[in-house]
Amino acid sequence: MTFFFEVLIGGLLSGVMYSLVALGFVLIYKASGVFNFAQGAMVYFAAITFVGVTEFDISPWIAFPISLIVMVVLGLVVEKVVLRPLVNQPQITLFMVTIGLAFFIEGLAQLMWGANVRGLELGLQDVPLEWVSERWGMSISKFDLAAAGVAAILVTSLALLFNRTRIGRALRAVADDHQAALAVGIPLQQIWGIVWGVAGFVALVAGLLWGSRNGVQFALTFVALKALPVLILGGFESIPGAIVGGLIIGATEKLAEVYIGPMVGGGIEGWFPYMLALVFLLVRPEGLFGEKIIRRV
Amino acid sequence: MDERQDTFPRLLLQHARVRPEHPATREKDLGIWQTWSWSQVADQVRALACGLAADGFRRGMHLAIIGDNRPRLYWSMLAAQALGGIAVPMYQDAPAADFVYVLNDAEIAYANVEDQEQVDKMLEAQPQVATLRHIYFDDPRGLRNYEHVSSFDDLQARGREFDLAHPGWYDAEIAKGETDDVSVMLYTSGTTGKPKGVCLTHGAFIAAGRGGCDFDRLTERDSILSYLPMAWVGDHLFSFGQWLVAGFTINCPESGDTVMTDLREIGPTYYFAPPRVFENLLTTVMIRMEDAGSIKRGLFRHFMAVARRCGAEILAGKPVAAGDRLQYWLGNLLVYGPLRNVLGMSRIRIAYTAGAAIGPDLFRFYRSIGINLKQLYGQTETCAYVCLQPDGEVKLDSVGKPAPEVDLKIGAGGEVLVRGPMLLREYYKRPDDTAESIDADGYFRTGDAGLLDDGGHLKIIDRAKDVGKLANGAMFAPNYIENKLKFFPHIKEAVAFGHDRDRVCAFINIDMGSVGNWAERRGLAYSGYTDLAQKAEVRALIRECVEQINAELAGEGELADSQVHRFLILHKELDPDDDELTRTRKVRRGFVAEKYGVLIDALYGGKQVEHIETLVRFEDGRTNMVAADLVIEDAQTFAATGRRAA
Amino acid sequence: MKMMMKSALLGLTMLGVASTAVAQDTQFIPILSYRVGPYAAGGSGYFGGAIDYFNLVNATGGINGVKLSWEECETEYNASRGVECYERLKKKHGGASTVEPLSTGIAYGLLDRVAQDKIPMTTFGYGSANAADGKVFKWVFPVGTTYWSQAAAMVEYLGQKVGGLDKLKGKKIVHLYHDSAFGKEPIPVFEALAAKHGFELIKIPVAHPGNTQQSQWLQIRQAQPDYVILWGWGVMNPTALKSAAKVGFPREKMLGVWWAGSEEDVIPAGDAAKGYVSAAFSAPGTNFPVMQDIHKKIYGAGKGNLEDPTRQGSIYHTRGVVYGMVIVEAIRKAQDKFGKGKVMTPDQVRWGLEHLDLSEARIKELGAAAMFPPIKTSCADHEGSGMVRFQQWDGKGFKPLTPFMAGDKALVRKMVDESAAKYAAEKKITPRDCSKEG
Amino acid sequence: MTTHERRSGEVILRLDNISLAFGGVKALTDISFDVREHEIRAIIGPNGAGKSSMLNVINGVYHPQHGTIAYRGEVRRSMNPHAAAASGIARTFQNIALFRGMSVLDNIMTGRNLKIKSNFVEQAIWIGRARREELENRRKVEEVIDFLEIQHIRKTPVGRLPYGLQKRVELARALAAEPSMLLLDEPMAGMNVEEKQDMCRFVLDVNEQYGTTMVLIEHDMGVVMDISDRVVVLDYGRKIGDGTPDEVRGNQKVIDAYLGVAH
Amino acid sequence: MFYREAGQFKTNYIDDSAIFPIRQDRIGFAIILLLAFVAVPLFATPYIFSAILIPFLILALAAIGLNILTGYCGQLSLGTAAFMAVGAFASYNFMLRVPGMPILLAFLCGGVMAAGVGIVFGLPSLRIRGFYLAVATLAAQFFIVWCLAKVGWFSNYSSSGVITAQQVEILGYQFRTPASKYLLVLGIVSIMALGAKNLARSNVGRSWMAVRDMDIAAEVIGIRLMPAKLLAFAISSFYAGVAGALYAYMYLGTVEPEAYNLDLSFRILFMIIIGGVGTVLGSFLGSAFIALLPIALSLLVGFLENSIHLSVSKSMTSNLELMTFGGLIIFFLIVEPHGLARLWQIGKEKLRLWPFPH
Repeated sequence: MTFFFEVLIGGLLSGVMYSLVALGFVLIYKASGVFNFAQGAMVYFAAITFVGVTEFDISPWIAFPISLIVMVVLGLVVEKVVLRPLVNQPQITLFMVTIGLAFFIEGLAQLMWGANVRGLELGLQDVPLEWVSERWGMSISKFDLAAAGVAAILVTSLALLFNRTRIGRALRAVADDHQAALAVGIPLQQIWGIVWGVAGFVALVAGLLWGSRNGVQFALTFVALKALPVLILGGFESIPGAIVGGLIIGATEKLAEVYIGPMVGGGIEGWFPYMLALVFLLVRPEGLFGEKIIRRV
Repeated sequence: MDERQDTFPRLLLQHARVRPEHPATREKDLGIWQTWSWSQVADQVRALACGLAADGFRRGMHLAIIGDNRPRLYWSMLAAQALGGIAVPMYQDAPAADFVYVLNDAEIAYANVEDQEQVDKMLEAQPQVATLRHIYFDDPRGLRNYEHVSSFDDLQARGREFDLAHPGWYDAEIAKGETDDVSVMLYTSGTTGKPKGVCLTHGAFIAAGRGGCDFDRLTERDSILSYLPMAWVGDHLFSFGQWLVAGFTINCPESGDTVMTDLREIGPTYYFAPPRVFENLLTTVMIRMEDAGSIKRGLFRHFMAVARRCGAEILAGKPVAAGDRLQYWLGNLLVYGPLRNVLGMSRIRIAYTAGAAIGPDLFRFYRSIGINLKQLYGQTETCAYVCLQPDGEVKLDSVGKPAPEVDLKIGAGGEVLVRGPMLLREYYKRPDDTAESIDADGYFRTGDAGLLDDGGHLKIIDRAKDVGKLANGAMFAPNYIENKLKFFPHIKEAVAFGHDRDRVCAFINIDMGSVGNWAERRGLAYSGYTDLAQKAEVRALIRECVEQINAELAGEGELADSQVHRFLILHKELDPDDDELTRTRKVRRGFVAEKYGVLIDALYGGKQVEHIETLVRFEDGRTNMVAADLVIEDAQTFAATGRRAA
Repeated sequence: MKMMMKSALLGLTMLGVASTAVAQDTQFIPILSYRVGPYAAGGSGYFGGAIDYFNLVNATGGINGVKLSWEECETEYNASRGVECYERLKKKHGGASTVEPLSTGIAYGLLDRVAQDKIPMTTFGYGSANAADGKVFKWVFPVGTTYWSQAAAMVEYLGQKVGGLDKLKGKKIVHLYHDSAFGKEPIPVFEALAAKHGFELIKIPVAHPGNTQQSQWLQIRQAQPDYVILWGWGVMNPTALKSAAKVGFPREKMLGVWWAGSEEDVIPAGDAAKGYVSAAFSAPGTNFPVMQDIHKKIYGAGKGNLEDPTRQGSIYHTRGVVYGMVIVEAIRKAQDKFGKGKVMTPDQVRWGLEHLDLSEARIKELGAAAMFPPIKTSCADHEGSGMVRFQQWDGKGFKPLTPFMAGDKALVRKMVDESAAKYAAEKKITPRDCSKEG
Repeated sequence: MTTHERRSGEVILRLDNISLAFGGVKALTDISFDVREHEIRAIIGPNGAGKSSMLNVINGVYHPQHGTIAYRGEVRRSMNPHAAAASGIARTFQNIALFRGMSVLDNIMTGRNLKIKSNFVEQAIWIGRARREELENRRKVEEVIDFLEIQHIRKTPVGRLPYGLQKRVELARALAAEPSMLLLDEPMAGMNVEEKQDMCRFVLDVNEQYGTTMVLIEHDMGVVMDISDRVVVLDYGRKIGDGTPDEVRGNQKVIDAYLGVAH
Repeated sequence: MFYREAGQFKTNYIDDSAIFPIRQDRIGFAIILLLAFVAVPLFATPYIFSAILIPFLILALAAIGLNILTGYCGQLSLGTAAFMAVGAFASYNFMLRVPGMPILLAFLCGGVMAAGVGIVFGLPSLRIRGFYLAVATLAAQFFIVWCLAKVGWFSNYSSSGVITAQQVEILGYQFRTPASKYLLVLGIVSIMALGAKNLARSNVGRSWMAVRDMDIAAEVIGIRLMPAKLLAFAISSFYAGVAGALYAYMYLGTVEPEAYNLDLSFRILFMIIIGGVGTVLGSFLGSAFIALLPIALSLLVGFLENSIHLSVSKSMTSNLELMTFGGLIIFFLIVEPHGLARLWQIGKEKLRLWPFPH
């Protein structure tokens, strides 16, 4: 039983990491209807920029704001140069353009900082919490806990941003109905700019956490793939969905790998979350937090 | 088998024998070009004729044909003729009231009409037409619950039964036909008075058709789009007479809206249109080119200039400098060819225009882009067959040489007189008129004033009776002036006055499409025709045109005095519905002069502005009052230059 | 749009024009490299090393006067693009002498093609192990070591660690592998050896790309194995090390395949990698005379291929240099037979690869003593060595633990022959009779 | 029009006590009415009265919670769209529901999908039965095109057409199915006078020519009173009137709820 | 400009609904076919065959498959490569296990197997739509590739899960040379493209488009959504399956399941987006674009290096290539979001109306 909980808790904690990435997707999708496949590339770009900056013997405390500025600028440029000309195009076109964008950002990242694999130490050891191991014989990673904390802070602040500020209200209005938002005078493009900036920030946070965990390397772009089932489960437009979806995916995929994996030869983590999300959708097509859709004629 | 080919039914049988599988008639229907071969047409006509016979149609009777160009309406004419009857096609857009006179005049008992619209008109006219008993329709749509009318399908079904029951009857009826029998009666709209039925024989139309076919070497491989009113002599000559003589294919468009598309699809080799169609086409070309990119426009302008320089000459086979020839070849590749293609004219071998004078620029335009456009001259009374322009001898200001078998001379007062096999037999039930129009030598008085030039080409100046004299005795040919004005794309109609007056004044109708477009490009807002017509800018635009023809007239000898001194732009478009124009869109000069007398007085009285109110009748019979204050413009005139004719 | 079409057209017309300044009398070697994408770090190091060595050979007079030439083509580690690169380069500059795709997927795509085109392909330390059977795979050379030899050597090493192979009995060994052809390749050997020596083999796959291994490591912790063999690739390796640290599994008891044994694999794991052991078919370092030469003559002249010169002597770089040396030696060998100072045909190069005899002495002459094991290939044996050495990461660099050593070669050879025979049967290939080969 | 006699026949559709709700929102409450063969039956009522929902119930897009639908004697709890189409019910929509990526012709051809028997393999090979069917159906469709006078736009993508023509194309698509009952949801909404006249003519022509039963929602009272045989009046999801145009016109409830307010 | 359509009229519905109703198009297409079947085999080099034309054609076929599903039926899929893998592995096993199996039949069976799998993974489309469905198809992508790698039977228990395509032989003729392989692929692709075009212009295709454009309206006129969508999944997967088999047999030879990875799925999706969604032509144009662009770019870079002796590092040029590729895709989608086929169509319209602008 201890083992079960250990797997469960470990899964939940790694689920938080998925949620972090999913959050970037949700923000952009909510505000502009773009399914931003380049989010993974942005995560990589953010992390490698941070590491690249620190390589000039710059303290991480300065490197962070520098990277943040870079990411926000990147987000703004993307919004202005790539997405603005494509307003009102079908979603699939916007989706494709972000794949192109992903290639571009990946190339740019490697061009700027080289393809070398780097380590990233945030001063957090990814080792078990001793008192937990001693008391319950479970290994709960300090790092994962810290990451969960960061994610919690991030989500809370985003929630505050969305619910308490003028910008946030505008954001929500835009998410609900672009045309109506435009009609009441909300500067749509400004909002989109802000959202892309915020998405850049989220990408940086995710990049730092994932980077310090697996090293800063190209494979960071793959974390996007981990976020997709979270998105289906939680819904493309729901921030709580991203969080809860991440937790569910994280926990179930670990449990599945541990308990089902050995029966079928293992390695099922690659597809299990997708299958789970798929099955879930079949039962509830509107997603976790979506409202039941009545299709009007 | 009867080997004589001197009546239309016999010609039909001949084609069915000689080229049974060759397409005779096509109609765009249900999205595709339904095709009937000559043998099928013969079969259809046989069924129609027998059906009519079964219903009591007999030799000498008149069969009314009313509707758009539909294969079965053309076949109906043949069916009537096969029985020794006479086809009487009528203008399909006339209101029921207009039909009453003609139906009564021709003692119509049988009418073959197109659709519900025409059936309704017949039924409306029926109470006033005692003779009218049988109405047949082609398109059954909406006629399901009508009583006492019958569909073509039923008619043909009855015909087939009748044919079975009376074997040999049909062939015998055809055999009874004589070439001097009247085959068709076409009503001339008549610029004055009530329409007259022109009785034309098989022989006349066959002669006219054969003459034209030989002249232009038309064969069964040619094809033509039949889209002009069937009641018009031109359509009857081209889509019926020549069709049966040469055995080529006639193509009926899907509907009035799709004529241009259908023209493009069929790509006829032989084409006929009155000048206004060519004019509209050119206007559309120019308007559409306005929207093209600058490169394309530049290209177009350049090559059109090349074409103007040498296109007509190349078409006429005259020597042209090698550089121009090369440029023209390039232009043909890049502009003329594609242009002919989009107009649906790439396959045209011969195109004719007639019915009114055509502007030299317009005429030259088509010839210069490689379309062999020619003029012909003729009247309803002459089967539209008097003069033709031979290939290679096309002069812009003449209507060509007398056609084969036509004997032409200029009579008193410059009137053109003609004699030949194509002449009418008589005006139906109007011996006086007949006697008046054919002189003792058998010459028909065309009523046109014209002159023959050195090459034997006929040049038409005006209607003979319209040619008047100014107060100073100088010749006044209003049509001539009006046509000059109408050659400007901005001017749609013009009416010139001057007989027995000291100077010439005119009414003008602007062309809504052309001037409207012109106004839009200048950001000129307007609410409708009346408003647009009275804009100062528009008046200035028209004044320029008027002054331009004044300059031209100044160089034309005797006509120099006919320069237009004053004009006004009418507040409404002249309209056949208001009786201001004939159905063929000729101005009823006297009627207009009377109706707008107040305006004429204003023109000659020196007034600057005149108020006018006019009742306008719409197609559906409603009326409306249009009122406006018309500003009268003075145009600059020029001193006579050029030689003064003797 | 118009511009783009124009440039595309321009590009196409260049197909014909894009000849290079490379002279015809050089030995041409196509380089199917990958310098972008997830494996860019490895690709740039490896091919950088090879090119550095080729430059060194050219700078010191070539192979008996014959200069080497090469042209690079970016494959992005993608099979389809790799095939295109191969097809593009194979006929250039007088024809490719030999090809090395450094990618399992591309190697598979080239398998039939090289046989058809008669161009020898080397697969240094990867690819299908049965290709070591030269009777069936005439044109493929897994020179040095195959995965199977490596697996056998790993078991040998673990046997040594526990104090003899017989002591392996009852031990638990986890095979933590990348869930792909690569990771599954050694399983037959492990299974055979497990049966032979009586240890328990626990196979735990990691789904590509392997950037989360929480569950696998929890399973490992649960199983409490004695050793974990890490058969990973790319991001899977640092993740494994980090996850091991997370569950507290000692890194010293982790034994990595050589593709899990480069700086790129351990640096991202930071401190978590300390103590980790991996296999290697070459030794890293800058102290070898040949590396010194490269440093002086090539980097000194500013012609080094590595963008980051500090990567000289790194694992991938030295592997690339070793690859370069073996190819050059094969060509030299061929020249010995077919004419010194001449450009060798691909078939002659193949002969050279098949008759490699790099003794310790020869290796020393090359300035690479102990950098790689002696290699002696033959018609039947395209591997030629099967020796591996083990090294340990101390946080700064890999320190050698053992000399080059081999595992149960007889067993491996038997399995290679069986597997190759099966392949030959399926493909309807008649194996060569090596007794008749010169 | 000379003869305008309608042949209203037997009751072919009867709706009994239909109630429909979305979540807690009641769209229709206890509605009963019938439709006779060949008649033109209008449903009128202010905005939000539940008119479109009524049509959606008839052809099975919505499933009512209570009540029964009897069509041609068969009594059901609810329809489903396919069964409705298969039994000859066609319809048009309030907001044009054309297939925007297709040409006019293709749109109308989809209306004949139920008549096609060939399978996809035959269609992929495009010979034999598949081609024959395609041509037969094309002919039928051309008749509809001819009937509705849209020959000139046959090959135009529907997205490029003006509103009025799109409505006509939608009617054509419904007619292509040769329906025995046609549900028209505001066929004349947003049209100018001339277009309305045309549409009226088409509706009457269809009714007359093919004897198609029509259930029609329309706002233009003039049109409704002119062309319909019987009228149902809905207000807030309840039926408040039913009868001939004259009867309805005289109904006080109707006048209060609708006529008095709207005009 | 080159169109001379006047006089090309249709007297029956067969001609009117022909694939190429305009004579000039027919001539143009005939020339292209002639070039492809005769001129290219005569003049192309083995490199062009085996590195450019064969993959181009095979991927175009896969793109047609995806276009059927995504372009015509409106169901976005990211799992095309997995269905290709099914086709490849199924064909391999049919060849392996059924004695005397003709290779073409094996391809067909491979396609049919893929169709079956496609139907299974198409089932969710009845409940979910749009991006949700797209991400759901990722489940197919990952699961199928995993399955093929995991279950030894599929690869005949090859130790590494790799299959080696058998020799392709039809009626005793062995397809060994690049030119012969090219011709075989071209033949198969041409026939299947024709089939797709026929489907698209008949009832099945219209039903798909109806479902795509407005599913409720489609249902109301009697189109059953489930069969329509599942048929689209089946046929799409069939095309992908055959393409996958060709990819293994005519292109790579020896493949691991990983060759059919997500990257390939994305590449094929790119093809139809860049080429033009909902057109068969677009599949070819897109395939040409995506397959040739990287090659063209790398040749261009090579040319620049050689001609102006740019001595930039290879990784820099490689990265620039990647960026240019991404950048061009972005640029392209901005300039013409409806793809090359639309561009071609617009151009053609212009030529037909020349000299008029519209």
